[in-house]
Amino acid sequence: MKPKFRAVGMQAAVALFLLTAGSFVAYAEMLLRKFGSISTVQAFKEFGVISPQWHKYAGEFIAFTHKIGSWYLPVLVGVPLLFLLHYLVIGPKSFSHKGQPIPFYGAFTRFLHWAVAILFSTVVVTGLMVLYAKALGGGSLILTARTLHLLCGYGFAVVAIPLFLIWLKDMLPAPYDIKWLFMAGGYLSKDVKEVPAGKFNLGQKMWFWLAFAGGAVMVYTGYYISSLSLQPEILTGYLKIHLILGLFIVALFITHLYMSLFAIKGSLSSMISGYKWEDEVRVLHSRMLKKS
Amino acid sequence: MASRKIFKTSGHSQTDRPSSTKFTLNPKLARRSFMKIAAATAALAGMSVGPKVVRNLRAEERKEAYPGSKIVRTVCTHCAVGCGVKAEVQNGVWVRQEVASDHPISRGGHCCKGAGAIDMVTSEKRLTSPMKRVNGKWQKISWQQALDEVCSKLMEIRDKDGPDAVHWNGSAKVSNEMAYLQRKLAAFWGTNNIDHQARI
Amino acid sequence: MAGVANTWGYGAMTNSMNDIRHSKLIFMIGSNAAEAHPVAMQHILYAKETNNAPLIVIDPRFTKLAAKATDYVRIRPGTDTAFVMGLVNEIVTNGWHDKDFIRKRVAGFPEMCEIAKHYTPEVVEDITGIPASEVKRIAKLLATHRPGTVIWCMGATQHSIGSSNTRALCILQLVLGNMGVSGGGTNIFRGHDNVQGATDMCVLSHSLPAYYGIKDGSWKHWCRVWDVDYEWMKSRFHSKEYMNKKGFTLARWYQGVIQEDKISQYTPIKAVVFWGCASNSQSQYHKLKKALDKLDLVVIIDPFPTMTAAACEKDNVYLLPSSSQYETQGSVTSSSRQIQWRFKVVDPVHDSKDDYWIMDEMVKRFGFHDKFYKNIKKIPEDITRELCKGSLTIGYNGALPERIKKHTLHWETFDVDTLQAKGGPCDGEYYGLPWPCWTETHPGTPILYDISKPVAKGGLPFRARFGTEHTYWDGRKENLLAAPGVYNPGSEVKGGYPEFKDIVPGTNWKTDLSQKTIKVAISKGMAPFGNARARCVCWNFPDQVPIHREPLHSPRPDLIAKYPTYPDKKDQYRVYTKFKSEQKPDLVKKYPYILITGRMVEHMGGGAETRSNKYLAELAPNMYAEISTRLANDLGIRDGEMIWIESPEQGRVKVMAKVTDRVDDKTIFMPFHFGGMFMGRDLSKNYPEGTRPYCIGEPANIVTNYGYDIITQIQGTKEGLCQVSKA
Amino acid sequence: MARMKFLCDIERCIDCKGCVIACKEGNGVPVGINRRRVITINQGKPGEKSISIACMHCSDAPCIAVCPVNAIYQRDDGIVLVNKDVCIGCGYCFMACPFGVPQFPKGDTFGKRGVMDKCTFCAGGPAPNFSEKERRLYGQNRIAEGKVPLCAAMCSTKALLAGDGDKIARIFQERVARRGSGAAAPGWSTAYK
Repeated sequence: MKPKFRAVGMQAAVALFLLTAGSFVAYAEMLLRKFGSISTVQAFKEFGVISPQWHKYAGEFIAFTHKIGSWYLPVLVGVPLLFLLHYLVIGPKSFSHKGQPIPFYGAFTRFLHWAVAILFSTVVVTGLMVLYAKALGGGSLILTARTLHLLCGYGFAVVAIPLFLIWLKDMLPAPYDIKWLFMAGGYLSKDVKEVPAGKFNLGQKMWFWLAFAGGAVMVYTGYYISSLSLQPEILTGYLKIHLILGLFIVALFITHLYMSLFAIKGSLSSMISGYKWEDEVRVLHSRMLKKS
Repeated sequence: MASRKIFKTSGHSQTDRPSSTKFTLNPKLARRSFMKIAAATAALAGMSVGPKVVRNLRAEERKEAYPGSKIVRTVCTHCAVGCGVKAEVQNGVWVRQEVASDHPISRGGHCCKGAGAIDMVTSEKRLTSPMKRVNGKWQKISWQQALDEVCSKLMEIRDKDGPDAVHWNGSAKVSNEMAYLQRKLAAFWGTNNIDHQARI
Repeated sequence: MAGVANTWGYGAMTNSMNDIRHSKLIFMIGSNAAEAHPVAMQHILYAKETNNAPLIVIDPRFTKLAAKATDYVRIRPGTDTAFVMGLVNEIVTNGWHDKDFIRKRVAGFPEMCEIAKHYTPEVVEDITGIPASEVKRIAKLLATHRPGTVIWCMGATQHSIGSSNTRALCILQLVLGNMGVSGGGTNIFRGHDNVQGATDMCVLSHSLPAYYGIKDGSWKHWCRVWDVDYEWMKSRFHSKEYMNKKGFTLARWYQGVIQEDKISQYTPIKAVVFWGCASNSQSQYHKLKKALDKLDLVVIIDPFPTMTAAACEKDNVYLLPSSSQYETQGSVTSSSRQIQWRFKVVDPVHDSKDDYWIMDEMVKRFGFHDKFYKNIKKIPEDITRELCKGSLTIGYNGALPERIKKHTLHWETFDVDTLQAKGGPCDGEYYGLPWPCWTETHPGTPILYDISKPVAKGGLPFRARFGTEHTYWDGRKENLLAAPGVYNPGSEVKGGYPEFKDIVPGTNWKTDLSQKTIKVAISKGMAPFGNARARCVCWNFPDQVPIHREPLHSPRPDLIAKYPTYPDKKDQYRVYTKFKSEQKPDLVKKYPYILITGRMVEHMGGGAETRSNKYLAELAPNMYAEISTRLANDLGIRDGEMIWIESPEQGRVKVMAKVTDRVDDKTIFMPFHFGGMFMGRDLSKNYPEGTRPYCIGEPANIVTNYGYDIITQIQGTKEGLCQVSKA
Repeated sequence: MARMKFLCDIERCIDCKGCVIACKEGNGVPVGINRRRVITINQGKPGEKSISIACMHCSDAPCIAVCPVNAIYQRDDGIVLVNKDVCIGCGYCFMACPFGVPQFPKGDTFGKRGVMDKCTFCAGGPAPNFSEKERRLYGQNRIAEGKVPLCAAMCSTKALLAGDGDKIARIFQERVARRGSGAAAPGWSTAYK
């Protein structure tokens, strides 16, 4: 029965992959079909009024803005569904929380984590609001959301730096991460089996790097998108990066929410109290205790 | 031309986003305004290439932007070309600068200075009252006081040092009448020490 | 204008802006109409397009106007006379001159040719830097495209030989026979909105209104107009000598305070009144500032605190807020001699008062209110009537306030090509009654010296102003009246005739207040001022025929010996003015770059008005100096960096470098509209609270050099030297 | 039906910026926002040319295509307008516009942008004609008054033409014919079809 479920999980993962990444190819093909024959724009070129590349990026950009909303939909709907499936079929991991409580997160770290969490969540939610502004009617509601998006984005950029430094050492890739990847972190089975991971497992590391390094990219591109202080062709590029990277971040953001709130019982309380219990650590962060 | 194809998709999407929902003007009303603009364009054409085409506009058609306003014809105060300015005045306030497109010299044209003529009146940098400098600080005074002090000081200098101890700098920016009075004042004051910007 | 007036009678633009539409060639020298008179460009470009007219631009700087030119010629500042006389010589040598016109209507032509002969294309090339081939080409263009118009502005006049420049240009038009015809003429674009009117009203230290020179006869004439006793008027003056002595000029009045140059007046100047005049338009501003700080009293009457208010740092200054011109009314005369009525738009804002009110209150306190306002009850119309009554020389007498208002109120009835009304209440009249408008029914004179029309319909011959006969230095005697056969249609005399006088005994057409003389002349189909020849030789000028003289501060020491300037003038407008003693050949070693100034389209004059307009200030917020790419690289200056510019008079300004190829490698250009800084010092705090203009900058005139015109004493701001260094 | 267009004759434009100020004064545009600009190439060299640019009111406007909230719309006479009540200030239109037309007033916090502002062809906006709100948000509505936009009306040399596309094209063609040069009207092939 176990392999069967594993297969289902794999299929779901493949489906998700196809849905998100694979759609690129389809849309790229469509773009080529639609905008392959754009002529050069002669007028105004010599005045520098039109950027010489305008005809190259504009059509693509228009198409992109039309499609990006629909690219997010599979993620916003598909990923939670996938996890619902996981929850129902495999169920959450729970531990009896025996043995020593192991200090896991210091007070400052926890404070930073929650600060980042609040800012980050606001950024994600307001970002999605801006993306689906049409459905929400636009106007002052979205303008407020945009302001919050900017404020929290810059706030995140500030608060994230110490947290990044604190966690950086434990987030560096390790050889056993590959093994973790092959067993999918043990999440696709109901067995409680030791998984190879240090203080943070590969999943957490992925999230860390996407949220922080990706976040940096988001802040950087976001700054220019908000200030419009670059050439339009660069700005459209930045906007694409911003939105596509955002897609992945949203996907992993949902994953993170699921893992911490539902998939691993007690995960939430550990970030509140700062302690994890020995039995949990032995399973999920086996290498951590071995090292020390 | 191939450039016709640029926005095929967007063109398509445009029909997706009906401009006829909540923002489009009443098509009937809008059409009427086109007719007006068409006529106005003809007037523009007239002033640039050929004889003037007079725009006929039925009185009941006009809906006024500034009800009850009147147009005052005046002349730009910047350079000597003498461009016409039409000032629209409502209740004693200069509300906007209209276009003097029937002026024989400028045909409505203005450079950036003339296009901002209204700012001469509305500028926030205008002096608001007479002032004198006391201990290095500007002090507001009344007109009465200002004129009394200035004139008595001038008279004092005239009595002590003679009329030629005062130099008058008149202006090329005032009206002929005022320029004439300035010259007359110097004569009555008793000096030829008067001059203005046009020293040629 | 003195040069022009001394050539053919009146010192004003001869044709009109709209008349340029008929030109077959447009020759613009020392004018940047695209920035200074943008709306005039409407007509210039129309002629360029419709008549396929060459637009020739002669300027040291590749201006925005040059961008629209068909032929652009870069000239060394201060050498206009050499270039223009070179053109005249080339035209005469090739026989392209209008022989018939010269024979009938021009005087002193052979004598002028004698002097012009010196300016061969090669000599011109040496002086001006314009290749000889270009001189020949431009001369050919001028000869093959007639009628052509000649346009100039301050670029031609603000030189120590400014009067010679203007006369040379007049001679060019005479030689080409382009005078008195539609599409020809000398069109001098004037600066401020009413500079023509204010000049006509002679807010000048050497004239009474309408160019009556300050002589006994003129005083008596105006005393009669004003209805005051001549003896009383005389008693107002220090003495009769000072009544008839030219006063200080705007360019040099401050010498009456600081007395660096010796003054010839019994007292130094103790007080100055600036009535609508910004001080930062005067050269050597740092010296003027010294004077401001030395004066007992400075009165500034202006809608905005000008640079003067900030530059006065003593407790001697009063600011009286006059209203803007839109808050008062009166007539204004445009460059084309057209008079329009500037109607009042709104009442004076804030606590400002219109100029008439201020004048009234001041005159009351001076104690001659009853005499001053004797004929003036209704303001301003009665003033217009009074000035019309007296201004007979230039024919303002027909431009009564009702007529001016009628024209302005019916401006739509005037044709854009001819400026003549077709139908309507002003039928047949020319827009704005361009002066001379001889009678109450005269239509105005759209083109001066046009003998194709009757005088009563706006025609005129050249003015007989300089006698009827003259003997030249070569012994030749010439009758100065026009040749037989030259007359306006309907003239009783079919040839030249002198001015009208003694119709009313003891008066002439200029002093006959009953205007009978003028009316008689018009009824005979003749011009009141006679019918004479235009002069190529002007015997009352130091240079009878314009010749080149090097600028006082010349970048070509080798040419100073060959073309020296005038000897010093001891009493020029009450002050010793240096010429010869100021011309030092070695100055160029220390100050190697030529300094010129000019206008920007965004600002006007001293800039008090335009820099207080937030939109204009946004468009042109910074004072700058244009410097060529090569010079900037040689000096290690980059675009946008601050540089110091220093004048031989120790004036220095710190401005932003604008690296551009508009100027050549030896020339620095600065716009003169800025104020509010002084030699690197910010004067912002000297402005009354809340009135500091949106943008401030160094006045360019701190570094403009010594140098004044020999006749008019206009400042020579377009031919100085300077030194540039990185700040 | 009349189709409103702008045309700038670069042989006539002298960079006097009359159009810029006419627009700003007439419509009360805040400092920092330029609905119309004048651009010069080859400054100070032979071949110096200037052109006045504002929204071209394109036939098939890219800004309308990218606007995520349908705030931008086109009237039947071709005038492209923005509804400031709906606009969210996202800046997509700026990125899509070939002429760099959309302008965003600076807000006060962290460089936050306000809603988009651009040339209205002096046709006001979606607010009721001549209402206080229209004047405040969009400026004058001269089209409803039957008047030419301010910039073109006040152009000092009549370089800038505005109005029915066919008519101004004819004026321009007449000029070109007189000049004998075949210069094309800049921007037209991009903006109009």
